[in-house]
Amino acid sequence: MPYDTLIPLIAILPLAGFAFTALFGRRLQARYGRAAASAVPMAMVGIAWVAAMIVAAGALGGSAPFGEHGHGITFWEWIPAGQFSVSTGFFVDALTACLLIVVTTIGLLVHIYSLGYMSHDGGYWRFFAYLNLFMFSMLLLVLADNFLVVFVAWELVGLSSYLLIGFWFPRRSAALASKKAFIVNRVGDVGFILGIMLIWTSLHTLNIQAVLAGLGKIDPSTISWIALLVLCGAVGKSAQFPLHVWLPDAMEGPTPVSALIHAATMVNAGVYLVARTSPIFARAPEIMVVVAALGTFTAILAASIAFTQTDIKRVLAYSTLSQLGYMFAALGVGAWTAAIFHLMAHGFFKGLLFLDSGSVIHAVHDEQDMRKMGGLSKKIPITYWTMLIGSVAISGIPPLAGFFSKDEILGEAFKNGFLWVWAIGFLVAGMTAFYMFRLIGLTFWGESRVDPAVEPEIHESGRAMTIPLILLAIPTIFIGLFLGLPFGASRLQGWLEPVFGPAVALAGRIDQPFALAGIDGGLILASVSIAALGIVLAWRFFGVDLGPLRSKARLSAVSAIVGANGATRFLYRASLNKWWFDDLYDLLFIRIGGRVANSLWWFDRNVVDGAVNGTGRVVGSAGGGLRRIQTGRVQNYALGIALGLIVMAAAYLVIAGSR
Amino acid sequence: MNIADLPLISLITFVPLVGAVVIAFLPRNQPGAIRVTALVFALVSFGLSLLLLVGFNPTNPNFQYQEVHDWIPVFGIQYKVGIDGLSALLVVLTTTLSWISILASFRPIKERLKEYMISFLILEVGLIGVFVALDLFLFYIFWEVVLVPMYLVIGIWGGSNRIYATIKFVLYTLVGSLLMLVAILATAFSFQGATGSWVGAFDFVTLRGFAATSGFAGNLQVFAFLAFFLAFAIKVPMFPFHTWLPDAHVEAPTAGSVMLAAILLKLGAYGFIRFALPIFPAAARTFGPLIIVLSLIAIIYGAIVALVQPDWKKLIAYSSVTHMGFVTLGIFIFQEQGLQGAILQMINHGLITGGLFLLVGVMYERTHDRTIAKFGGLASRAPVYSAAFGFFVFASVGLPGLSGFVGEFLVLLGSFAYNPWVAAIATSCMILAAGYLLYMFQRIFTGELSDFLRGLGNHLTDISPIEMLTVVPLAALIVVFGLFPGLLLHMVQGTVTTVLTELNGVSAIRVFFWQ
Amino acid sequence: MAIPDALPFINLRWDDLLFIILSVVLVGSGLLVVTLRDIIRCGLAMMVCFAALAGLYALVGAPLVAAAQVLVYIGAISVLVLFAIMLTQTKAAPARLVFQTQALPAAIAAAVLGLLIALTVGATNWNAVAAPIRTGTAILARVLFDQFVLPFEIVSVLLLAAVIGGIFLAKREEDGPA
Amino acid sequence: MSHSLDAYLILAGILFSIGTFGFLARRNAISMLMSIELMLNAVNLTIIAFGAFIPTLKVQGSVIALIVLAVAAAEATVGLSIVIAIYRNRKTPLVDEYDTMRD
Amino acid sequence: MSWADLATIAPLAAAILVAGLVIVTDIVLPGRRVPALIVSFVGLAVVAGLVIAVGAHPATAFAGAYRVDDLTTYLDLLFVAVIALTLMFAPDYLAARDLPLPEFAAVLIFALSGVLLISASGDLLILFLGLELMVLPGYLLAGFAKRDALSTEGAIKYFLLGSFSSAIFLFGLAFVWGLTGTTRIDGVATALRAIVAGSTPLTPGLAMGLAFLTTGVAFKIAAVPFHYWTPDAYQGSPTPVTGYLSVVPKVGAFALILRLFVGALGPLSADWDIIIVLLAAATMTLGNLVALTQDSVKRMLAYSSIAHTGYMLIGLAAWSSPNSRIEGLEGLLYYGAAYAAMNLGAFAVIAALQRRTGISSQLESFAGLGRREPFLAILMTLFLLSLTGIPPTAGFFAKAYIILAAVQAGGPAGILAVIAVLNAAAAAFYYLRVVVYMFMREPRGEPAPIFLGRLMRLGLIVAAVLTMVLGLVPGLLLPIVGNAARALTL
Repeated sequence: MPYDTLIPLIAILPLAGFAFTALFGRRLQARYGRAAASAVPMAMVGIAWVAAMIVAAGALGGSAPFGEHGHGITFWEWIPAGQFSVSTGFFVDALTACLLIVVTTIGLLVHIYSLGYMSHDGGYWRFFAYLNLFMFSMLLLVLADNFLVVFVAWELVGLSSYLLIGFWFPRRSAALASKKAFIVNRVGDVGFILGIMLIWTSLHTLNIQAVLAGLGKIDPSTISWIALLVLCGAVGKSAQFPLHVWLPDAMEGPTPVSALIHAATMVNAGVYLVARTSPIFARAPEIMVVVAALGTFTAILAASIAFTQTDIKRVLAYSTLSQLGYMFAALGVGAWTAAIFHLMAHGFFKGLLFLDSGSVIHAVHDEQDMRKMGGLSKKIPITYWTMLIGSVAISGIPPLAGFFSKDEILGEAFKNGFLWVWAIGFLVAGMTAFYMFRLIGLTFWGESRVDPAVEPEIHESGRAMTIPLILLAIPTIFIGLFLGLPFGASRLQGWLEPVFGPAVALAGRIDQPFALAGIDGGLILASVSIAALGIVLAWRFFGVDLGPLRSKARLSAVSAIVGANGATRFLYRASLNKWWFDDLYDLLFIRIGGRVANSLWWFDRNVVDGAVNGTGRVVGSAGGGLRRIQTGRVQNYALGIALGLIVMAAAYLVIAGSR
Repeated sequence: MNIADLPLISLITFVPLVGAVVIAFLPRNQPGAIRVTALVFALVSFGLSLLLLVGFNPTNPNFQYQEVHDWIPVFGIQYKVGIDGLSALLVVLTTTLSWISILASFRPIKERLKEYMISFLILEVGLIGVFVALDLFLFYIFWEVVLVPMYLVIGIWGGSNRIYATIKFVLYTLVGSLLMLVAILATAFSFQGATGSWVGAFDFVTLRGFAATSGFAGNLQVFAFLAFFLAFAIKVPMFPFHTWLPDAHVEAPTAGSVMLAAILLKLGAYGFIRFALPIFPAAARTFGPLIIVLSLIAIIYGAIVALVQPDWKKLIAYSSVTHMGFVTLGIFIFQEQGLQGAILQMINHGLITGGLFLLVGVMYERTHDRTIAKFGGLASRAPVYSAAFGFFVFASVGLPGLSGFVGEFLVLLGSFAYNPWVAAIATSCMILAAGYLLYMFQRIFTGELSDFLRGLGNHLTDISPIEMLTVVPLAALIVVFGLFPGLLLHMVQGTVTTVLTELNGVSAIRVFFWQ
Repeated sequence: MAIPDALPFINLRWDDLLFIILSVVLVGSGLLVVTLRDIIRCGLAMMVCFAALAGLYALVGAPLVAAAQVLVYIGAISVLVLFAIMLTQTKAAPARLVFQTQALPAAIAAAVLGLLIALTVGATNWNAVAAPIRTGTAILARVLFDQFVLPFEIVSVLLLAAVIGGIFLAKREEDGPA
Repeated sequence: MSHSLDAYLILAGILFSIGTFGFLARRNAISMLMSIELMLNAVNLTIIAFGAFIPTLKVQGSVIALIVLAVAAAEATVGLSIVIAIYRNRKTPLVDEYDTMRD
Repeated sequence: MSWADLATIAPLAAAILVAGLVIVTDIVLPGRRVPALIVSFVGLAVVAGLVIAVGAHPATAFAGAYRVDDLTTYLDLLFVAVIALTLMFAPDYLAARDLPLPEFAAVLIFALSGVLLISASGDLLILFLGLELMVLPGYLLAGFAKRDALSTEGAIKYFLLGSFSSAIFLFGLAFVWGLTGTTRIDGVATALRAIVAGSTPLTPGLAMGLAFLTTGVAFKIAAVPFHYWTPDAYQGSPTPVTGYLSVVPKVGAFALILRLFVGALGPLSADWDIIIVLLAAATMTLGNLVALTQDSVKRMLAYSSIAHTGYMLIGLAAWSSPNSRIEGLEGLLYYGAAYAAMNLGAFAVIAALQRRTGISSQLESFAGLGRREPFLAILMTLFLLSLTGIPPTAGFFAKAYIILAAVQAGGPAGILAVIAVLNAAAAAFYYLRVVVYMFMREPRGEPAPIFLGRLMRLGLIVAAVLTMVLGLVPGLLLPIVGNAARALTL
């Protein structure tokens, strides 16, 4: 099948799956059971995966028609508005291919996982419809060749996220979270769409490749503005500070959703967008610094919050924020390849971690509070082991995926002179290791704190769920090795060189040869050490139950440290309350905003409408006053006439006199 | 017989009138016959209007399907109708929503059905007439004709506070439109004074030509434009002339709200594009910035006020204020994309808000309440209904891929070219729109089923097939126009080019210290 | 018999004297008409007033009008009015307030009006001759039935209409409540 | 004085304002009617005076005065019949008590 | 008097003859209604025919005292039509109250001869006599329901104030006559033109005369502040009479204004136009404002008719500007016709409602009329919409025409245009309130059914058709109105 047919299919198949399931899913499920309802969406995603793999192979291999710089297809002229014209089209190059791999693979696995995870939910068919919609949107996002089409996908992704977070809409918190996610995302989208407008007014095209090629024609300050506005969109979707607040709440959605959307794919959209527009950012170095700063700040902020969360999914959510922060930091320091590397690696291991957490939650009957877990390692071994692999990977222990990608980011930051980025990233690496093993410790090790009623029913999830776990564990272990080696000129580097080459050249990044015995070796050693330190500390406090390694949790020590003095107590509270960002936004936008809205409404009723009604009333009462001169007495009338006559005579005399 | 030989426009316009007359002679005790007759005539008009599209030639910049008959020759007043792309679209929108509204009224309207259907068909006559009239006098007549049936529809079949609402609606509209009448007459006279002849003094094409060549005197332009502006701004409605709208919407019966939102509000915007800009270009330039500011206020203000509305319909009414703010913004930046976006937004708002009101009506039929606070958890009891409503909500939010987005984007794009800050302010409404609409959706559809709804028991059914039939065409059009806005844009390109050409090269008039 | 043109001592011409007397009577009786308490006396004062007017008409050279004034006003209208008074008087009526509460403003308004008329009259050049011109009855008749024949006929129609309507309104209903 | 048009006109004006006063101030319907007659007579006096002192109006004045006289008679007829009619209804000739209709 | 003179005054003579014949019929066949009606209608048809026949050849009679031109013809036909309509509306109402029809018809036709005289007068004296012949029957008609306290109260108010104003008017006429030296209208105009042409200021006497004349006519057309009689007289009168009163004396007085102010005092228009503008503004505003507060539909329409006087005055104000001489008069004349149709119609509906005695004209009695009596309700709605000025009705076109004239005139009259439309918007409130009651309120209790006589029904349909036709195809009347206006201005 020619690529020109295959590429559209990748996106269209899930769309067809969505349309079919949305229209007929309910009846199919009611009449022929769940399997019937999920058959079509599963098949669609499966075929799309195959197609995506073929396309990705082609694109990464540089075969015709992709070549080095990718291949585009145009469909139809979407908006023909005089001079303004936007065509829909797809564009596939190595970067797209990387994203296609992550999205379709994890997507497929999550679909499979959901067969088991959602098997008892009445809205089964609906879930699959939404998932298909999401797949379509996300694939459209990575495939689109045009900023406006990207924006379309951008919003559709938001819509699917909204639908999936609010999947259990009778639960108020789910409904609120879905709304919050959509609105916060929209804040970023406003910036993005303004950026798109600025691009068009400066370049009169919205085709991404054409824009990137034409950047030289516009002045630097405009480019900076474009970069800043595009960044806004990316910040929203990738949940960077200050728009990070929606992601943790998004955990209200079913866990497969969290894995797919809020860990592996959608949140990567921002990273993808910034990477895709790397030449723009390369021409706006001050915005690059902003990107790096946002990234590092988000990384440490989220990591600090993850320390104290007790909800298993929330820990992972903050971890996601933190890892996304890494990616942004990488984008900011000009390590675009590293960012994409981390994106892919993180996609797999975070997807795995979330699916694991789902399995845990399933096992303990929808309990998400880690304080009510513990000692699960024996009861759900597959989940336990795969999750352990994921935790090791995210902690940056070689040779798992996280090690390679994270280390490349830190290394590039260090070498490009962003020492502060490196320093904070280095610190966050340790924190990551710590909170991940805190999670492992609280969940799987030590004594069981599970509700005794549930305790006997804990069992490993079915095959539909465990197989994806195992399948995801494989790339988690090996993808770093596969993509990241050899050091310095890795396979991924080779693939993405044509994409990021121009930006790297523009940004003037130093391309030092890799030196395992030199600086790079030192950095690797340092980051591995701090990760290990984090793990050890976590073991120390939260216990360990790993084969021969055993020690008890010392939770009292944790409380002692927390309560040691005012500073620590404050830090603890700050972490627990997420640095009060939700409270601040609540105050600003809900309470003060609500007050403003209410007073505007008051204004509308009483001043604007009051003026209208007031005019009516004045006219009416004028009439009421005037009718009183009609006294009913002839003599009064006659007097009125006589006075009128006198006035009239006087008037005429004046007029006559003035001639 | 050739289609082109038929007086197609007159047929489309007056077929509903024939229907009204037929219904007047039907016996009162046969509601079925009355309903079907009304629907049939509306559908005939609809079908004919589709023929209009078939034969329309978008590349011809002139008005097509023209029909000209002398009417009051002393003043050169003619019965002159014709369409360009803009009016063609609005005519079809009108005929579409008319039959949908009539269909949607089948069940809710039980009292005085005959009068209702007659009013509705006459309303359709007036609305179509406004969009096809090419003579200012004729235009004004249709403009006012619209008022009466709407007055009755709100006043007779409306809610509890209907009389206040309908009188406010009529009076408010009348103030503006009567001043417009003065302006129309002044313009015609000014033309007569300049050319020495009444021939063409009310003819839009002639006046447009005159405005383009000699141009009307500055003070006439200023006065006449302000009068037109007031009439149109009230109809649109622009801040601060919008307060009749929430009242009228809340009190009107479902179909009344639909027509009000979908078509009546378009009259104002249509008037701006068709008459105010081409005939008074200099004055339009003079007051353009002021109107842009008002539009921005409307966009933001309407959205913020919509956030806290306790009534379902009122919320949508305020959303209309912001959406129509986009339309006026798009018009008055005098820029190609902006104008195209404004026109698109007019059509889209008709489809989307029309659909929303239809759906609100569906639920009102079952609950007889529109207080948002009483709802909750509807999605679990009426899933199909909720899905349909959700679709329209997201269309209204401006979700790309649905029609609302393209229009809004083009307006924003145009305003960005005009002034990035204007665009920035207007764009921020994207957030607010998501805010008030999703807040509403959350309160009504999600959460536990509310006590009020639970109390309704079996009365709370999901949407019925006939009700679905009323919104499906709208939904389909929303998707189609979202994906292929070119269908609309090609139609109106000629109009847009003409209007903008006339505006170019004209500079603003100095009025006191302004400009 | 030679009566001097002017009165001795005060150098007043006879016709002027007559004018003054008649004017005084006119104004005086006029004032009585509008001020007397008893309405019957008002009616009588009105007759005096009309008589004085007739005198003035004669003085200014319109004897036919003077005659008509006597016939129509004193002979017809005044009598009519007196009949009406008789018909509509209740015993209590004269005792009640004659004037409206607005009598003072009325007086002021009337005075201002009179003043205005007087001032304008004085300030206007009427192109008048120095002495009144007598109008002969013969020429009057000719003019009336030639030049003014249409008004004359119409007046008769007017009177006819008034009489028909008046009879209808004033006649007592046979079956009505009187 | 008797040879001066102004004197007659002023006299007419005075009579007119006396009539006006009566009309404005009296309560009795017939008094008001009489006041109107005074006013009409004032007009007639004016007309006669013009006829006497302005040569072009010579004969007309008397004729017009005669016609006005007749009109006054017609008016009086109608007026008195109305007064009688309302008196039957209201039993009072005082006009200021006829104020059922007001505002 | 010659045969030619007689031929020229034939319509007038015929009208008087018809009035007499009606009386004779009544004497011959006492107590019968139908013969009187037949005589009246046939007679009116004859009058109309004569008007048309005579009007075909504009002529003067009685040495210019009586002139027939296109204006005369137009107005005469209008008045004949109005009288005919009134005669269609009245019988049911009168019968229900046991009031005699022949006298009513006779008096009505006498009044017709009065307005015929006004519209054809070429002489101030004729004008005055026409006026008196028009209003005297009016007083009688107002009090026609002589056992009804309200009717007689209205009548005496109308009569007293009317006579007062007639005296004032006559005083003014005398002054003008004295200063111009002629009673012929064209003579007056010539004399005034000479006065205006001279550099001497307007003599105070003339100004005074003008003031008296303006006051007099302002009273007759019920312009503010000389309108006081209107609400009381209209409310008190038997309803068909109210319809008549609101149209014939008003339009007749406008005819008088056209003959007097335009024909005779035209040269002084620079002096009186500002007064007219002020009167117009005050009239429409007060009329509408007070009408807003009325609960009785009849009284409300009385105030509304005051407002309509204001609108018509705009036409006069526009005439005084050289830009819009013809248009101003055309507008005024067109308005007269439109106003006649819609106002007569509206009062006729009230009369129909009051067919049975004891039914008030309070808004409440209109409640639910749309359901009870759709025919009446729909017609009433039509008339009210026309009064509001909503297209495509006669009232709309008339208003538009007046406004066009005002806009053309510019200056103060232009401002009047704006005041007028604002007023029209406010007026919509009270007109539409009746519609609200008819269609949106339910009646209290069980109102008695209404029986419509055939004549009444026919009359209503005629009024409605006229209201529609004058709005839809104003072109029918425009040339006629145009000729009428030109007859005056040339």
